[in-house]
Amino acid sequence: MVNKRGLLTFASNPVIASTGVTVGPLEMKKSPFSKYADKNYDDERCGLKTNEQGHAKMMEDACMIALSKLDKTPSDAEFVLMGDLVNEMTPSNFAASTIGIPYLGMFSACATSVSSLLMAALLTESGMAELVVAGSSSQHNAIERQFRYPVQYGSQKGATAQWTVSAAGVATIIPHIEGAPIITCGTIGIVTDLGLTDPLNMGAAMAPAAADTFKRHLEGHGSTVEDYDLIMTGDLGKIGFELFKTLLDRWEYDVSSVFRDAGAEYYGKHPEFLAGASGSGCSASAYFTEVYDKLLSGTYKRVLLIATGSLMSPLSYQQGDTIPCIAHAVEIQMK
Amino acid sequence: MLSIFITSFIVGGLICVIGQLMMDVGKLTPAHTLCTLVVAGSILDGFGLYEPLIDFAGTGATIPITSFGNALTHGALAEAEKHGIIGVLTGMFEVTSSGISAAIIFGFVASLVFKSKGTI
Amino acid sequence: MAIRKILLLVFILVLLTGCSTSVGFKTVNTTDIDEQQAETLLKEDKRIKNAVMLIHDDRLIAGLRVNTFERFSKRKIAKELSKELKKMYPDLKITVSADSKVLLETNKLIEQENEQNYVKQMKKISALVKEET
Amino acid sequence: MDEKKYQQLEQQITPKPKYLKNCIAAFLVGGFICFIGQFVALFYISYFDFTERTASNPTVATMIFISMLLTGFGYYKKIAQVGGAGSAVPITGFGNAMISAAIEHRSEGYVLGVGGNMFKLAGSVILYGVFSAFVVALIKTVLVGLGVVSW
Repeated sequence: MVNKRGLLTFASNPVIASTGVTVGPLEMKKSPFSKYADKNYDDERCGLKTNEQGHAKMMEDACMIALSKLDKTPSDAEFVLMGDLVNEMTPSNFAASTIGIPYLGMFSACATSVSSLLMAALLTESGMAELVVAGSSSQHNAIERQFRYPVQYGSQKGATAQWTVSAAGVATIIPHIEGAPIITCGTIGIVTDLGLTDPLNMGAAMAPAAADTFKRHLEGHGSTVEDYDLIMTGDLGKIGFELFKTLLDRWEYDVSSVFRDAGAEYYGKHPEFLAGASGSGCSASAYFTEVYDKLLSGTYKRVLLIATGSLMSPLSYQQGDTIPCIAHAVEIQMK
Repeated sequence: MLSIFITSFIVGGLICVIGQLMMDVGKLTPAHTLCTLVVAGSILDGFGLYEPLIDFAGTGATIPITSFGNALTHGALAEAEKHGIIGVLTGMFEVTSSGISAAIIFGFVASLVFKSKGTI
Repeated sequence: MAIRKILLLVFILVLLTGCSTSVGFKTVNTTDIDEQQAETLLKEDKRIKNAVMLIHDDRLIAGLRVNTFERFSKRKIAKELSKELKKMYPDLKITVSADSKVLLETNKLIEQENEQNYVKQMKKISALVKEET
Repeated sequence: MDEKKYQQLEQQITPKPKYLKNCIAAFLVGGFICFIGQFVALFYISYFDFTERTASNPTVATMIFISMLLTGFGYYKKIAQVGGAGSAVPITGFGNAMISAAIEHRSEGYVLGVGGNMFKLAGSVILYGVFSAFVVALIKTVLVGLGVVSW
């Protein structure tokens, strides 16, 4: 018997009606995903005083853009589900306070993009909601300063280090309509901790979580790798993605070119960014730009998105704890 | 006059290589590396070995952080020589204050003038 | 990129070699004390590359530059020579230092050839040497 | 998959640091910083009343000033990515640690932000410097008192 724990199936076929993505100046210049973005800023702080205020502003703008594409205002939306990585998710809280939609903070670290999407689909499925806004964001300076060092501090980063992106990605989820990508099913991840402790090598810590969720999703929903046009992980980065593929290879999955990683590709594999990108804005802004557009245009028919997150804090790793990681998967189809 | 430039370059560079090895091979964080080097500098001065190095290498020995430990110990020892055991406490910052005070002052000035930027 | 940096470095080093002046051994004596003894002492010490000595009034200042690898013990060398000079000239106030500042200042003083200045400047140099210990 | 096996796999796939390249870069960058420092020291020796020894104080202060400019304009980070310990070990790296923390935490105000966080990274260096100096000086003083060694 197949283990059904953590599996979600949406019979009512909720759809992603629109997306809104905002990116910072560096991403605009260097990221191949930014050409699909709706808005970019010349200033990392969006012209505001602090990084965190800029962070909230990015989030808020992304929500407004996603809603305006449906000709809706915030007062039409029933729920907003979003999160970020700053302490107590203050940027999301402030953004929610500005837009004034009933708000549930979501935290799965960098996997928030998928976890909020799944929760939004559930709300829609239950019939409690006609319009839910879901998304996540991150801002380089704010995250860097919280998890690592001051932005201007000179420390040599190894090949495993990842660059937190400044971006916000938001989607609106509504009950089924024709011509929009459908959220068919999903898998909630199990926290996986294989005892890695290096906070500058998070891709390696997250890879087993992604592999585990991937395996459970395929077994639970009875699909195979060939069913998908794209299987995209969130922010494993180059090294984590290698490990992920190696793990799948050992489990005898066919690791083909349908596998991609948003983090490794985020900055066009530029060597200056070392292992690639990370942050909760990374997967969100990649999924809701290129992947969503290609679903709409019909290039992709069925995709599996696995966002990964490392659930640590500066406190936990300084106290010598290991890095627990999670990965959530969502399957999106275009019919 | 010329050879001091060469010795400065080489000695300063070698101290940095030691630091790099501690970071790469020993897997220490930069903060741990710096602390270890400071302690090493102060122990070397305890044996009276750091001063000759400064004479030999000039800034090659005074600019690396090891000199910070050396200067603290040197100040403490100089005072201890004059006033006995109490001097260990009182003499500590006699010599070194310039590095710390400069860092404090310029740090404050910088916080007034600059804003942090996340460009690569 | 790295090659360019190294080239620049080599260039600077070559420039420096060109600029570095060696003063050799120089002695100026405005008194009628015999300076020969001191001069030979400095000249025969193989550890010393350059030396500038100024004897004026009741003071003797010697600025030394020692060989590169003797620099480790340059303080000791200066102390040793200072002791020996003291033995030779018990009446003079003697300052010997291997610090390049002393050499530079003494040399400057000699080149200015202004004898009224000597006493004041020599006091200053002695004070500088004392300050550093 | 158990922990040990995965950690072995991780070790295999994660690229090792390029030891030789990093060391050469650290040597060149660190050496160059000291080299610049020697120019500054020479300047102070030639034009002010500093001896080789006393010149190290103003030299250090000047190097930290240079470090402030490089940090503020965002260049120190780039130097550090290439130089590694070559930029962290010289006193300029100490300055960078304090200055970057001060710049970063200005948003929390001048007292709690700048004042409270300036020593966040550099504080440990000061602590261990002072404490080790205390211990070393104490031991030496006691040994001299016992007549084992001399000053």
